[in-house]
Amino acid sequence: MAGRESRTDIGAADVLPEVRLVGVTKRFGAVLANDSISLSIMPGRIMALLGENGAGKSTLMAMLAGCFKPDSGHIEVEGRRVDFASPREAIAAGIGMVYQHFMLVENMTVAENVLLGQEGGFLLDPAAMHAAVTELSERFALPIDPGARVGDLSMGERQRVEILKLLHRQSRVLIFDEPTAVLTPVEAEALFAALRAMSAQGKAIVFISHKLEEVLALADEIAILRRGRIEGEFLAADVQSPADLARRMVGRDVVLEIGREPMETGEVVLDVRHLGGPGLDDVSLSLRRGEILAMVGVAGNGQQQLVETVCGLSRPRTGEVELLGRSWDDFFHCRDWQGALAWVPEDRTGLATCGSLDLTDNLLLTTRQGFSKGMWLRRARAREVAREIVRTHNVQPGRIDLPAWQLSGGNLQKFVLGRELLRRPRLLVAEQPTQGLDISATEAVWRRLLTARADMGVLLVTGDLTEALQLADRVAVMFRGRIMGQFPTGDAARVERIGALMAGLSE
Amino acid sequence: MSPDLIVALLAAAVQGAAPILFATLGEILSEKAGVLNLGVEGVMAISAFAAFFVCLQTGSATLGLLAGGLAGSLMCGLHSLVCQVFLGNQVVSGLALTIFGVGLSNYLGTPYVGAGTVGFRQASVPLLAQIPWLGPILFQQDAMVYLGYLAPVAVWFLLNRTSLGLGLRATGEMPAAAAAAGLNPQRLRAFGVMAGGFLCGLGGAYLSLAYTHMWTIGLSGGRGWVAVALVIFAFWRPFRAVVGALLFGGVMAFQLRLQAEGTNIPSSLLLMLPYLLTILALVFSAARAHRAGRNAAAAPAALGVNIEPEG
Amino acid sequence: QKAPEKKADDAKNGELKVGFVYTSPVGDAGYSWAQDQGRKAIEKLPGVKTEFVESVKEGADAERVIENMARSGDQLIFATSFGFMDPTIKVAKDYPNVKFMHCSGFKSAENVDNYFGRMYQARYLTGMVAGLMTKSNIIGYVAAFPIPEVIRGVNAFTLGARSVNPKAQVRVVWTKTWFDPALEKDAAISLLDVGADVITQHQDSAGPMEAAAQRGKYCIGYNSDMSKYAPKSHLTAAVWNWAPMYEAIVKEVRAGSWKGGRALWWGMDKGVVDIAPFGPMVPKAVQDKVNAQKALFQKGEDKVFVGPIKDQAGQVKIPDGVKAEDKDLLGMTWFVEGVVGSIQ
Amino acid sequence: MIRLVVRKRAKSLGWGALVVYLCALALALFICGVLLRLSGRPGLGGLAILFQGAFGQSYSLLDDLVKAIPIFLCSLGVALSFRMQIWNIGAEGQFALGAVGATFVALSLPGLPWPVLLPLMFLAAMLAGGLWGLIPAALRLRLGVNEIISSLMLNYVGILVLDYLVFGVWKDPASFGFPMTAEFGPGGQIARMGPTLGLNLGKLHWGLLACPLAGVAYGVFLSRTRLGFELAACGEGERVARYAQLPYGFLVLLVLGAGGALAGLAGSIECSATLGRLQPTVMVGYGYTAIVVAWLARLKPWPIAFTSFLLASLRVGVEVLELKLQIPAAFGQIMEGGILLCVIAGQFFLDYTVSLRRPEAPVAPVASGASCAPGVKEAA
Ligand SMILES: Nc1ncnc2c1ncn2[C@@H]1O[C@H](COP(=O)(O)OP(=O)(O)OP(=O)(O)O)[C@@H](O)[C@H]1O
Ligand SMILES: Nc1ncnc2c1ncn2[C@@H]1O[C@H](COP(=O)(O)OP(=O)(O)OP(=O)(O)O)[C@@H](O)[C@H]1O
Ligand SMILES: [Mg+2]
Ligand SMILES: [Mg+2]
Repeated sequence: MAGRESRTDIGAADVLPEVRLVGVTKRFGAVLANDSISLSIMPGRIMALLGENGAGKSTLMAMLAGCFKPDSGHIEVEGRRVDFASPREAIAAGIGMVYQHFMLVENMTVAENVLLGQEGGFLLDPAAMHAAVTELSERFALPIDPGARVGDLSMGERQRVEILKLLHRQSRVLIFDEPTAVLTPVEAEALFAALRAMSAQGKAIVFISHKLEEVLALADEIAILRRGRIEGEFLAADVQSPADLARRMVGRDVVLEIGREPMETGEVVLDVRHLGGPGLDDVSLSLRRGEILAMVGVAGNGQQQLVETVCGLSRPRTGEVELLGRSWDDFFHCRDWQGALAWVPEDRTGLATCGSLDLTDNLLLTTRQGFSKGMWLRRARAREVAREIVRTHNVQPGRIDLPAWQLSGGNLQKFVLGRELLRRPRLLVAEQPTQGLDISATEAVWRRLLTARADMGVLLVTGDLTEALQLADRVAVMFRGRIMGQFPTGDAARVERIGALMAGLSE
Repeated sequence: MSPDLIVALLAAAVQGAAPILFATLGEILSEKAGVLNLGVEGVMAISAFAAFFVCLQTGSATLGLLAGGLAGSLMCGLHSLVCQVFLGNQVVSGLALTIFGVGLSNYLGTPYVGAGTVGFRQASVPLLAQIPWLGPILFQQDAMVYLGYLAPVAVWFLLNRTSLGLGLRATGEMPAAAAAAGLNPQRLRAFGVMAGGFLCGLGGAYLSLAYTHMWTIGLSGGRGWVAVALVIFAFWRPFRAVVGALLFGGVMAFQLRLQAEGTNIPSSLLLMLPYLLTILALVFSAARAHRAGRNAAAAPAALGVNIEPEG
Repeated sequence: QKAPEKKADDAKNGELKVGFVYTSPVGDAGYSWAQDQGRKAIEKLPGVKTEFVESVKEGADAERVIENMARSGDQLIFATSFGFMDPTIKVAKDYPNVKFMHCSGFKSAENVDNYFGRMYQARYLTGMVAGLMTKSNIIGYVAAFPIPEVIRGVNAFTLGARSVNPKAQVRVVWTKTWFDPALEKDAAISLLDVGADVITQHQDSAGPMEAAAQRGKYCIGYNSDMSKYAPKSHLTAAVWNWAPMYEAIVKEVRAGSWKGGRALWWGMDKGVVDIAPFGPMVPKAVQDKVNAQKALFQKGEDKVFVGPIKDQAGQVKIPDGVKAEDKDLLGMTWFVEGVVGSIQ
Repeated sequence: MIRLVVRKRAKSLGWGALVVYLCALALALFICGVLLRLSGRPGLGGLAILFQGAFGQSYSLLDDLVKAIPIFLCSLGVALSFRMQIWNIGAEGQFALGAVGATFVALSLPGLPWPVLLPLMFLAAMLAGGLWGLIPAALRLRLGVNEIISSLMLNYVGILVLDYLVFGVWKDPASFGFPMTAEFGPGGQIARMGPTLGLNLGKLHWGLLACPLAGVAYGVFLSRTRLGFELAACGEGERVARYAQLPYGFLVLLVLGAGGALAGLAGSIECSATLGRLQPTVMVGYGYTAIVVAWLARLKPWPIAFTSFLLASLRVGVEVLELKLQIPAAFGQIMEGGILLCVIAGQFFLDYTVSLRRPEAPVAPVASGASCAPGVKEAA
């Protein structure tokens, strides 16, 4: 196991840490989320916090932001001990956080969101609010329309709003929880530039991510959490490679490259020809059994509409869609629940599963046809199968009578994948299948998808280029509802240009 | 109908609209903060009694009005307690509040049934009352109706031009975001519910202080429910609430005048009109909402969803 | 099996337990309040104990309440509303030893009398007052439900008004409620808006009185003297006075002369109905005229529904010189000429 | 300072739930006792009279049962739609329409014997109530009209429809103009059980049989059938329904239609068994009580049966209380509302645990903070 350098040899000794966590411990019932953690956060530096899912990163940062209180231990800001009773006090102390799920009110304007809780007076002056936000966005080069409704913005723009919130509050410590999970490479690059700029102005930045490359590209120093403990703290410069970092994090060697064997392709399972409609513009693609086609692009460029059309939620307006050799109308008119189409949606907790139902019922959610006889439901049989999925896919904690909300994201995703594959689909649509998952969970999901493609064609919609290149046989880049380019992942020259294509620069 | 009768009809519509308007505005405040309060009917009943009782004891209509508002706030505080602290289902808690409020007001009020009180009497506004047409319709009313002219403006101002209103709206849309911004969503909700309760209370007080000048059992007569319906019709906007309340008051006044004029339509059918109109108004507003785009007319995103504890 | 668990000593003491069932709260100054005055009158009699249940829903609940009274040893039970008719008859069958009095219905039995008062006589008198006092010749009538009792009242009132003022017209607004002060007030205002200058009512709240007072127009109350709600407008009121009847019935029961199967319909001659004292604005001449007619009623001369009487369409319903039978009055479902409004 | 920590229960409380309910009930009764004391009547004694009146005699138990029948049926109906988060407040109107439907058949075919006429009446009632329930369903599906309000407004309309018929075309010529239809023929009236199986069942009527039938059907449908499962899953929202291809629209129609049919059935039974004719007085608010019952019972069939009985006996007991202590009728409403509020609040303890945190380890208060935890589900 590498790296247990002491903190003192990083940075100049005379610089006071902006924030210090001293022996902070936090329990959730039986779970020890943070186990006497001590950490110093320095001004003008970017610290990356790494760790597997459930390692305790978010919990630790939430305590900094005043959401939770430590069970024991304490927090020091500029050397003074503080005791945050609410986020308001943390904000006042100069600590700001961009949460994993944006804390933005979609139905309000950018200006209202930025100034929420910071209006500085009882009466509001909309014109002055706009002016303040405009000024702020110009000063920090984060262009945004202060009058726009947040719900109409792209994810990248929303993140800009979150950052503006922190800047407006003049936070000196900025915490970002998995900020790139929903961003495209282009947006992520813009974010990194902004982070570097802010760090240059002396702000302390903490940055949580599962993407090792970006950690190495951005961070000055890295702290690793495992099961609630600090397992390592070192300079980014000391890390040799992503593989090295992954080993330090997981505690074993991790295969970052998944061997993707080329596979015989079979019959065409999805054929989209000149598909048009709201958000879509002349989309054509085809997918065969045995291959994975990755749709990459900035979120909101028509992927949603494409998926909804392919999955039968909206009828194609113009053009044709053929599934398994049948026309769209024909296919969805009397749709086979198995041996046909399966869909792993992006929203794991709200759409793919029902939080209050147990795993058996969640299994039944999309496969109830397989467990019914006439009008009757065969729950006993479903229970057996659910148990089977839990075992074969290693879904923790391995019980089927738990409501889904008690499962972690990664385990839930493994369960969903198991459920959908149970239906032996010949076409699988997977949206952001590893978003928010840690490396080992990601690895498991990737392996499942790769083996599954033997029997099916997989349409992989992802914002994660690494994932696309690791898994897909072909990549299609979407921009404003159009496919900007489509090519095999082996075509190194064109793969180089994916970033440009995503930004709308044609080949 | 003669012009005089039309003026009389509109004047009656304005008066009939006033209690509903207060209640609708109150419910808007509550719902903007994310709390669905189906107990308006019970709240109005209690406040009608409280207002009447205080007015009877003190002889002051203004004190009665205040008492009505406060009683409304207290009742809604109960709803707050059940939903925010005990995380009870808002729909059911509201229904319980209606049963409880109507029952309690009837119980406490039984000895006072039929007693009269001073309350608010018609008080024409000098000069304005002389304007032809408009004068008799708008300015030959009682003081509470004039208060009713101000209320929508005040609610609109509170929601859109104050930081409190901004926080309130944020809480109704996404309490987590409000919390992350350093606000206290629970407190904001409680404020929204109880301030809304105050307005509903004014609506109740109107019934006993200005409408009938007495308290009796069943005084709210379904107006609370109509108010809840009008919130949806109004797209949660104070000024549209005025339109809704006037429409409802107008239809009620219209059907009675149709009878007084001597129609042969059975009264059962005429009495259906207001309820059918409410449904129609909802259909109409649903169509409008469809045209205006979802966001313009959508309910606050976190409406009816309790803030779960964590940690 | 269902003999009342009457305590033997009750009967020995000669104590008479009497139960009253009301549809609405007794505090409402309306119909049940008037009934309750009757109860209070007999409670003052030596050896009489009374109890009551108010706000009883007229249906299955009524049957249970009445039966509970019979079970708990009430020997005489007054069911004071029309809707209690079937439940009373049903319970009476199971409790042959208990005496039942049902008000305003049309069924009786071995141990059930039905009873009512000739309120239409008082209505006729108040109609005369209205007819003499109106200037616009439009009189507003706020009415609850289109049932014979109410229709009869409207008709008698109209006949009274037109007997002194043939141009008078009575406009009816139905509220479909006995008791909703706000709605009743609204209804009265709508009548004032169409030109009525006298308002009367067959409702239990004083809402219509309020409306008239507010507009400075006249009003005529019902059930009890409502002058306190509108001192400057209240001309008079058609009022109930159940005490004489209830006292007489208690006396009958005591004496053992009570019989079932009767229809007791008492009028002004026996004092069950009356009109309230005139307001100061009623001229002496009007008072005299009305009092003269009242004296006739008190003598037992009842000529309210004596032909020729035409209906709204102008067809003769009661031929010249014929006096309508009680049966016809009990089932009256048409308006007399001079009433403007729907019969439903 | 000691703080309370609230967490969601991972495991259901099981029999502990009973304790929670009993405590909530006791609290509500305690408050009522205090109210009685305040109005100068014996508090504890009053509660004893209440209890005695509700359960003290065999006939009071039978009265409770009779009154519980319509409440139970209406309650099953609304529970069905609450299961999928459709807020059907319209049982009252559906009840009215059911009574109308049954009356239509009873008046049109007066001579038929009961084995033919009664089933026809029930069928018509369920059809009428069901169709009335379908109106808010259709409005919601087609036009997005909120079903809480539309079903509520239809209550008023439904009752006025009943009024219109009874005051108008269906008025019995022999009723002297009073608002009531002619009495149904003997074939149209559900008989009382009277002495049955060696027991004197008095006023209890055979309409009771509908309850176990409907209850079992409800339970089996929800727990054993595919459609029942789909219904529960639809309760998670329209989006999930679309993803899982649940027949959402069909189920909305089904629950409102079936709920209306059950309420309609209750209306016809009430009409036929206790009145023997249609009268406006058939409407006494069972449709609203049903909502209360459904929620108290958490939409489960056995608890619904139990709660219907309890609420019915509360009403029966309160009547006796009124008679004995001469308290105003509104007291019953206060008790009902109070019990409901206490139980709703008490149900909190079924889903959450509360524990004390030692002073040195304070945690975010129940009220705030918590919701800004990362990964919190968006409140929607
Ligand atoms: N609100 C909550 N209340 C109680 N326990 C919770 C709550 N949220 C999460 N947990 C517990 O936290 C665990 C992990 O949840 P979380 O969503 O943080 O997963 P994760 O750490 O992201 O892991 P994964 O890699 O699987 O996504 C779950 O097993 C769950 O039991
Ligand atoms: N609200 C909660 N209630 C109960 N347990 C929780 C809660 N939040 C987190 N936990 C537990 O604390 C542990 C740490 O969770 P945390 O969310 O901090 O992990 P993380 O490192 O941020 O994971 P991820 O990488 O998935 O975001 C989890 O394993 C979970 O069991
Ligand atoms: Mg996290
Ligand atoms: Mg996670």
